[in-house]
Amino acid sequence: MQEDLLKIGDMTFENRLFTGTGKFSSKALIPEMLEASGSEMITVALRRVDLGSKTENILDYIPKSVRLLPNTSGARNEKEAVRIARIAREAGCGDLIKIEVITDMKYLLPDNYATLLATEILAKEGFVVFPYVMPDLPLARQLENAGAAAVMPLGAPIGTNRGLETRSMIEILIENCKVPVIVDAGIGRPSQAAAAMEMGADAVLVNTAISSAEDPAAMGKAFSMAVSAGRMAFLAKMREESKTAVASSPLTGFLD
Amino acid sequence: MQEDLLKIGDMTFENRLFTGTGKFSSKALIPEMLEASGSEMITVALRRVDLGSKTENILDYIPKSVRLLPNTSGARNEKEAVRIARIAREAGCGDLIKIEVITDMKYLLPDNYATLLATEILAKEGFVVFPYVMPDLPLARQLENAGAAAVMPLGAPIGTNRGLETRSMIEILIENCKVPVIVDAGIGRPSQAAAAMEMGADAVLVNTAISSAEDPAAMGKAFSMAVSAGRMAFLAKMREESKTAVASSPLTGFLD
Amino acid sequence: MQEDLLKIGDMTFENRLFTGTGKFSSKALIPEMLEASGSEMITVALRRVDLGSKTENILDYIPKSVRLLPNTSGARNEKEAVRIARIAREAGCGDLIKIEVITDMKYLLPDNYATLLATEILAKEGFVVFPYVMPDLPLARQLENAGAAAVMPLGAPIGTNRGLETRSMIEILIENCKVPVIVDAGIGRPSQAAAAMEMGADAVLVNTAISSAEDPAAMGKAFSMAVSAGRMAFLAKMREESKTAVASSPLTGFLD
Amino acid sequence: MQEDLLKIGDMTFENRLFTGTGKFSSKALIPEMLEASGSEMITVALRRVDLGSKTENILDYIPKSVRLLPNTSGARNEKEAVRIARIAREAGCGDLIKIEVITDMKYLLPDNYATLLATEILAKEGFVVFPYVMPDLPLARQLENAGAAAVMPLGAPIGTNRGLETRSMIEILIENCKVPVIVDAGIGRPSQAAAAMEMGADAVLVNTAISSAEDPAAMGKAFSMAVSAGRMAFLAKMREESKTAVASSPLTGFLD
Amino acid sequence: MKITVNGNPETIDVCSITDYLVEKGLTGEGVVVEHNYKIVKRAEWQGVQLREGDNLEILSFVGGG
Amino acid sequence: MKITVNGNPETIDVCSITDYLVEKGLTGEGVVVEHNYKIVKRAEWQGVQLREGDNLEILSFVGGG
Amino acid sequence: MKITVNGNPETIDVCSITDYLVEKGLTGEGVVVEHNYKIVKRAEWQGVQLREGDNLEILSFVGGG
Amino acid sequence: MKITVNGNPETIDVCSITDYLVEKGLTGEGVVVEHNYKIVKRAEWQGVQLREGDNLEILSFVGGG
Repeated sequence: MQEDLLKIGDMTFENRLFTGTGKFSSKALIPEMLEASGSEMITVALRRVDLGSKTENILDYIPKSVRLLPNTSGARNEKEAVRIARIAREAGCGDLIKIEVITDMKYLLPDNYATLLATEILAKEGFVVFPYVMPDLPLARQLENAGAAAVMPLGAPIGTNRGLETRSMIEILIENCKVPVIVDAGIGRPSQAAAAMEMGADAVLVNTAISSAEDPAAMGKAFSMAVSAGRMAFLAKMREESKTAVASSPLTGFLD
Repeated sequence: MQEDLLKIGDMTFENRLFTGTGKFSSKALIPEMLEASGSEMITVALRRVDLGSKTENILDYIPKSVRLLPNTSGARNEKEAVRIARIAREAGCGDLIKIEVITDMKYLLPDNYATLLATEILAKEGFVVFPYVMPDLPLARQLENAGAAAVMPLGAPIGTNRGLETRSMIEILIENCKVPVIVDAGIGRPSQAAAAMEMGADAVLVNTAISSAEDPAAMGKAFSMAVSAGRMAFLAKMREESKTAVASSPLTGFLD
Repeated sequence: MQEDLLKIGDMTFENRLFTGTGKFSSKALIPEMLEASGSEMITVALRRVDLGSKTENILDYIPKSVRLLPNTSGARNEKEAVRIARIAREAGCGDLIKIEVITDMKYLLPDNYATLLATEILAKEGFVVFPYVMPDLPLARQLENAGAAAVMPLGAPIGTNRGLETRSMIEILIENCKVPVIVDAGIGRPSQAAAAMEMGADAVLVNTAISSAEDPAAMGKAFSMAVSAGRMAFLAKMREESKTAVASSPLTGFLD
Repeated sequence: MQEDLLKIGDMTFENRLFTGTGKFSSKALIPEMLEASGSEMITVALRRVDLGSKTENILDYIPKSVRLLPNTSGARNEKEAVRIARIAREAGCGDLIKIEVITDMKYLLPDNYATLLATEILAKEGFVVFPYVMPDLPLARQLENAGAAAVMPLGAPIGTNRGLETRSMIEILIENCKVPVIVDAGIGRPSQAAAAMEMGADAVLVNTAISSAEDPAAMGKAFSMAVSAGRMAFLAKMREESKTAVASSPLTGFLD
Repeated sequence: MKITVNGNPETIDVCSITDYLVEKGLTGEGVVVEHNYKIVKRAEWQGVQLREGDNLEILSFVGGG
Repeated sequence: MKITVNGNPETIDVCSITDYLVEKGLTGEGVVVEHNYKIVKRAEWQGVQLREGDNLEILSFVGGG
Repeated sequence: MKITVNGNPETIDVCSITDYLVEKGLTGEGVVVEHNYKIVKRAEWQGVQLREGDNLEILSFVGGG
Repeated sequence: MKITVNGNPETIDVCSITDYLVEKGLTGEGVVVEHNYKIVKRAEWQGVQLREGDNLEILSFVGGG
């Protein structure tokens, strides 16, 4: 099979599993997980330094070969998202930004419209914008027009491990979007990640399910293999479901 | 992670994907698929030689390192199944036998009771018996008492690619069976195979979905990776689903 | 719409919801539930009289107009089932018997083969036999040949309220059985009962979900309406699902 | 059970099934359907009169007792929606308006943001606004603040009969919205309508599944009963699902 | 004399099944009797005298699904 | 004189909106009229005389979901 | 002489099972023979002479799931 | 003199941003500084002297999804 690379903006990725740095019991588990999974891009958040305690720098745990995708978590509107994005860029980790504007604190659902407004501003400023949104085709088209580099629809609320609850709306995005569709949030099991790839998703972002597993490195590898498996099956063209059975052995009686 | 071997009877397997030889467009694709998937056991059927045409011997396409699992396809009752099993053993390919007794020609559903009767007879004769059955806990227990080496419940009718339609009944088997549970039939996508392994299945048998894919070798590899991924996730202990969201980034506002 | 009667043996039913007498917090709720639901047949069990305490007779709570369907609960094999059936008939409540042979005490799953054996014996003795079984087409055909008046496949384990977990196997029964198919056990919500009827089931038996509701009479009525709704929809021929949208308003622009 | 009325704005409804006038093979079927279903509100669209042909007036087929809910179908942005709403009101059928702004012509998905803008304008003008939207909690809250009288999330794309594909997002709306949640679009079977009501939806709007059935009156009645059944079950408090079985008959052996 | 009823020993005076059931107030609809492991039809209750060592099973309907 | 009705040119004699609608048989319930892009209330139809080049939109309800 | 092979009549000269299989080119791995409804082990093929009216079943493995 | 750092009042001696960060051990990669609500590029830290009443925001990356 010839090479199958994912292109986003001017970047290319061999591994279609993106990961996150949230909720690891120890930062030391992050490089192990990255090593085991082969993930080429990982998210980070930005916060005030705690001047009281000597906190280690998370960047020390992420190999230079792995791209950083800072998010705008904590933003409650487009203005805050834009401000965080600019600060993140100033931190010298490149132009990538995952826009995350959350107003609902129980289900942590993104505000699609504020996300669109932030995308318009930041794309104009040269950011490579990854908007995290509710799966919504009309909005996704507006995001494309606003210059988003990809669309990141949620499969289920963050951290719920409930998988592709929004499956049918994501299928519509995959069918109609010109930019890559990356399923983000809610994916709790490798089988769900594989299913997303079989549907034709371009990539999957998994944080909680990996970082909060008993063995994050093993789980990271499991997700990575599942994502490759799903992608491979998508490319190898699976057969449709059939209502009635189709024999795999000769249908004749033994001695007929 | 230390070694994770599947034991069935006195055999051990590293690869938990079993495959089948049915429905390949060309026999030459079989060794490629076995190479790509790493599958360690493959099913074959038994039929009268066609004296008219010079048909190639399927065994020539299966490396010696791969175990043969002859099935009793074509059997319509326990007597025929027993007869086929004895002939298969005589063919010199060992004591393994997959019992398949089918009376329903539309959905190709197995006759559980005839399968139980054949299992009793053949286990006594020293066969390593793999009964293919409808998922049914009371029957599975009788199969265990009859000496079955494993239980092979169907996920959906043969060749339908509909996946784990019998999921809840298979979960009950996995929870209660002492012998390995191998999900057989109906699995059409790697994500479904991964889901079966995440549930705790010991192995998965896939034939149609691989042999009838446009690229059987690639699909075989995809299933193999998905099976490993599902197994790995099962061992790495996934978290439960949660009703509400759980933040992966700090929940505080950006500058709080 | 002309009359739509369910025929079982030589009985006819207008109401396709069958109910059970188990687990009511007070027997006095039974007649209310029967009144509200209009159910025309209800199950009862048989046990030793407790000579110590003065227990009321459950039959006093069931109007004569409602048919009694005694079950063989407590039977662990075909012999006990046959014995219970004979005693039940002697009680003077007719020839109906629901065969229930359970060996698995955790999921209370029926033993299909013992149920078949009991069906053969009792049908010969003139009983109108309702076998409660795992959904299994080959077995269902043997039950028909043995003289069963109907087949009662479970939707999910008794009392779980999980609904049609065995949906695909039940659809196969409905498509292929000559006798009525009555979905029994596991149905927890009216929507699930309606779905069973939309699939073409002939009737539904609901006990736990009604008797353990806060308001059994209201819940009985809810199930009865849902069953009628599902049946009516089945008869009124629903349209298939469609992959893409189909406008319900004119597709032209407002002033085109 | 005491009366259970649905209040929307200053209106009250006994029947929680709303219907539509689209796609009937003959207008004469509309009054029959309304009679059979008891639906108290029905949607209509607005278009240019065809001066060529003498088309009958759809209002002649809708009893005065049934409320008219004009929609803004054909609107491609908020301006057109507002214009259509004003014209509809001028037609003398009251202040109700279902806002429908569709830009995607394949899946007919609503543009949430344009719908919000139209809602703000029309609510200020005294309309009773029913916005048809993608299920999206942050947006629904903005709609409430803008003065929407209800929220109408889609269950699946219009006319697909695929049911509650957006189930989990709708559950979140039901849990968090102050105004009534009316599930609109995609519902193809009574069981799906019942399921929506069991979840706690306040009402359901069904057009295609009823108007395109072979017998619209019967199907209308089926949906109406299913909606009542689901609502009744919601009020009668159903029990949760349980992982293991719970006996409905005494668990003791027959003679223990 | 001693007999066994529903698995428990009991001491009673000589009597018929009917007498015994009447005393226990168990003559209602749906009561079934096995006498020494044989079902006794209701019509025959009166005619059957209980004897030393007899075994009686008295059953009736209860709630069940 | 020439006017435009629902996007199409038409030639009519001078008359009021009411006259025009009556002639077309469009006086029923639910008919709405925009005259030169402004809604004209039913009560005012009689008073509005159509002139050369006027634009009329005549709308009514149809089936929709 | 006449024998039946896989259900079809055939006329052959007297010979052993081995001779017959060699002629048909069926000596490969996985071939099984039933002679008059009894399995004949490969080792014994040489010793079995076919006779008038005999029944042979010659089987081998094919693709199956 | 008094300044505000990350929302909290602090008393320090006159110094540059660099001096302040060095003292706090915050010169590592990924640290960003807003001085009086304007981002100050790393290259310019040295040149900015802190004054009475200044507001500093010092931020860095943390784990997030």
